[in-house]
Amino acid sequence: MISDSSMPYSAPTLAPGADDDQLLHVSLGPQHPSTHGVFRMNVVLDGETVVSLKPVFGYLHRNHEKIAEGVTYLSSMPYTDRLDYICPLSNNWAYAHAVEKLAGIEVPERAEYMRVILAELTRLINHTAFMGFILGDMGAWGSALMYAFRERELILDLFEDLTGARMMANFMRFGGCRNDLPAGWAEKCSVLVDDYGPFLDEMEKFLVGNEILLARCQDVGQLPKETLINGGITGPMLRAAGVNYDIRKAEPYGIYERFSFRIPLGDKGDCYDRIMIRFLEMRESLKILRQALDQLPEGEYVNPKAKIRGFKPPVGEAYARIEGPKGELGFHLISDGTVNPYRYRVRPPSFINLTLLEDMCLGLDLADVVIILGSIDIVLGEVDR
Amino acid sequence: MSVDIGAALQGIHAALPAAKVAMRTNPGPSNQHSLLVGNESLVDVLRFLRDHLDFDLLSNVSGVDWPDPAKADAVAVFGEGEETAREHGFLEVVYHLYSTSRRVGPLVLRARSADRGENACVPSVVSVFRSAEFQEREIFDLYGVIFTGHPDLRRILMWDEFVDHPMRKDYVAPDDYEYEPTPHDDVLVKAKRHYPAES
Amino acid sequence: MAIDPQLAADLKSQGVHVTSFEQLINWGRSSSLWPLQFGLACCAIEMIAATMAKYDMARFGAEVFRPSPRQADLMIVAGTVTKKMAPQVVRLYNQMAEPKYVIAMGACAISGGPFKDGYNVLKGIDRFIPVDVVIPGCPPRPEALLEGLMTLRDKIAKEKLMGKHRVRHADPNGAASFPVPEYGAHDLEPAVNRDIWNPPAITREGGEA
Amino acid sequence: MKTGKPTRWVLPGLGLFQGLAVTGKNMVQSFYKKERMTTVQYPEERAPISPNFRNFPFLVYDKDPKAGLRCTACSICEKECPPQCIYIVLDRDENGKSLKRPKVFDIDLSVCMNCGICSEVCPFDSIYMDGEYELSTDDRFGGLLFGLDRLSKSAEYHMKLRPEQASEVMARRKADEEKKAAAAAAKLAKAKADAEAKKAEAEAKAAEGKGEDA
Repeated sequence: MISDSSMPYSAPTLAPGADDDQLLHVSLGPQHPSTHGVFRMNVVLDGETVVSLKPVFGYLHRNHEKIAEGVTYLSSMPYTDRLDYICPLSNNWAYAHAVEKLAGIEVPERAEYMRVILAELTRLINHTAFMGFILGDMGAWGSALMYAFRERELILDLFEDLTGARMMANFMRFGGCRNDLPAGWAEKCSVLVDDYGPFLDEMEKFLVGNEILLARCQDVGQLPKETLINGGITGPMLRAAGVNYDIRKAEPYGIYERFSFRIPLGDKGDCYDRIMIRFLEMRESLKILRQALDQLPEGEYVNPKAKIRGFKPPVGEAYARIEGPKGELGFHLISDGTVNPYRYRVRPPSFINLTLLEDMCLGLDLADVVIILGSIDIVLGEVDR
Repeated sequence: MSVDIGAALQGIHAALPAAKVAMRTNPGPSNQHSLLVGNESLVDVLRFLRDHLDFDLLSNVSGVDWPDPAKADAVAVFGEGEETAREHGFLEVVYHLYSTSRRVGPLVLRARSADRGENACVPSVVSVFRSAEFQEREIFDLYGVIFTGHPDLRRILMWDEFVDHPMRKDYVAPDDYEYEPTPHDDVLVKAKRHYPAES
Repeated sequence: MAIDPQLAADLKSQGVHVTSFEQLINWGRSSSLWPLQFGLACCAIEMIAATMAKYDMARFGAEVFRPSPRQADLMIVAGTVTKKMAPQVVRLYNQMAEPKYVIAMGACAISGGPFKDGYNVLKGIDRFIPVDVVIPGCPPRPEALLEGLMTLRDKIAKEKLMGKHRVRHADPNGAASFPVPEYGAHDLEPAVNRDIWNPPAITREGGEA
Repeated sequence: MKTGKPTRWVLPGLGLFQGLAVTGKNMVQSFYKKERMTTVQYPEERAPISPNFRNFPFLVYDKDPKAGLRCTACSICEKECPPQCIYIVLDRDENGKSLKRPKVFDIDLSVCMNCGICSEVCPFDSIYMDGEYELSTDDRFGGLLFGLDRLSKSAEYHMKLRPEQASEVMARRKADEEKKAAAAAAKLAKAKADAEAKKAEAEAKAAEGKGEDA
């Protein structure tokens, strides 16, 4: 079912002479409870077994790139919030990082710390919500998601206090952040970080030994490492298969080289590993948060030389990426020296992680498709942009 | 870590003497220079980079529309000993490669189509990198670059009946302007077009 | 015939409840609105948050999100409706059983919102299906969704089921389904449903007419 | 680090039991423990919302809703607004001279994306983000196009909404005004006074000017 020769590509076709009448064509989505939004798959089934699976995109294609090419650099910032709408602050950072690279803007130390704190809190939100959603995909719609969203609300309260919005933060600026931490924010965050460990313990107890989870996730959706790298898969998906590649370590951006943390790696790369990797990543995120909160320096929260209005980066191009919660989130910007970007491209991890969806699902049952899709952790705002 | 693009270029020249590869410098402060690769040798160059220089992760594929070739040359400035600038506009595909084992990147490659019309062709690299599959389909959909050799070149984001390539700079959106109480700039232009008699 | 409200209040204080069939039916309808489980974009996350422990939409009788349109009374259009998605949204609406209500949640569903200049974004779902309540915000807070739900409940409570001004679903000639747009070469065909989309003209000096 | 455990199969039923124990703990504790009892009985009770919460913009006026409007119709917010939901017309007198106040100031709430960029770029401390969110309506056209009448809110409202920000702004404005008044007074005195007084005033004014720069 899965060829171990990773490189050559062959479009999966039905075996010649296969009796087409015996096959069932199912269109899964775009309105379907388990497709995480308006994703659609055209699945061909032989009994229960998947023989072909073609994803259909574009039901949430909101023309983000085209709109961004018509507005100023700053005006694109609130739009990046709406890419991966579960973790807006990572998107903010990725975009600010790309523009800073494009224009050569320095970021003050305090702003870097604030960014790390916010990005790691975002990772917590994303992975916690993922736990709820993957259980929902297995039919346990309710309790897991309730616990996940209960903790998510606590982090969102912090975000609201700092950025003014629960989700759509629009917080990062080129050369720093929009405003400083309000009084007492760091202490509140510190309390949350302390309380999050016990919550993770509880969540792990709740999920890890669960027979349904074990039965449905183990040995589902593995692919060889080389295939995954060749398919552009990044993030927890790749690390679950045992590839030690995390941009925070491989190409440290911001100030990540100052923190001590480890990169959790899986061994098999099945859906179970992907869930466990996210648990371990949350624990590492808590470590980073603890260190960042302890070391948080005083100082400027934004580069005073950075301009808000009339910002024009020099002619050139830049590609910058960060380790988003879902994988490598990159921005490719081309400037022609005017106030609008000439080309604005998002490298969406959710979209590219779907490249190998068909390979993972072939030969498995339809019910496994839902788990595999859930374990990829897509957000449609980012898939279709 | 940033990539040593000179060494990569030398390696390509040594291994593939026939390949047309030229260095283009980036005038901006990002220090990301690129290699302009001829279409006929693009797949070979990428395969060489993957197999011999360990650039195993094709992270990003961007399409760019350049109706004005002078602008393209301003962003990717000529290296030494390259032929003259183009006369017509063209479509460009930019590849960003990384190495997961050596942890370097990005290595930026560019490929350009002959024009923006019928010959807007660039060879597909799906046979070397699977990750290009959906991204090339997206560029075909939004820019109209025809990737020769792509196994499944269909529209991906827009519906199949759609005929335009909306990310091109000269794309005109359909006139679905109506009730926009706060018009200015482009919307105002659209408003005037929509209500010609009244304005 | 409606009961004199003063009389009804007096009777109620005596422990006698009087009502009309209309009020009874509307009360029943407004108290168990089952939404269609259907999220489009960012607002869907806030919609999920509204059903979760902190905001608990179940207190309004609306926690039973139905995956099938046949079992749902309320469609919460939560997120950007793209032109590619619009035919599916209209089809889902047509498949819902009467009486059915639509809440447009968030800027995108109301008018296209921040994405209104996009080539693939429908500038408001009310171009194809009638919308009962709009909730502005990008995204609206979960409280705002609950408030929108209460607005809808008030609206349902005032519905006339008989007579000249009866609501659409009580009128045998009222439309129960609306034409599904087709994918065209440049845009949806038709781009709007003229029967339900009639925006007022705005007078602007220097702007449009 | 490997995720591999010695075995991935546990005693049948144990995982189920553990999960149920967590659920049961949550259920029991939800009767007496504050952090497990998260439901907010909206609308009777409301969760505290941060004073920094932003939803839609409003315009601040001092004292008089018409004359006291801080907005000068400079159109900076109109240009910077990402989804372009602001529409401003400058008010002019009959000679066509600018009155530095808006005649029309409309915000289309059905488009606004709550980004707060308008309040960020405003140089006149005029536009701020409101915390009001209960705005659902069944009138999509009239109910969501906010004009001056619904956008203008008093400085006291701003003070109540965001005490920290508003008091900072008020202090700054007061200082500016005092400086302006001082400068105007100095100018007046300067015009009136004779040569010696002029000299003295000039020194005082230089000092003022210095203060203004700082």
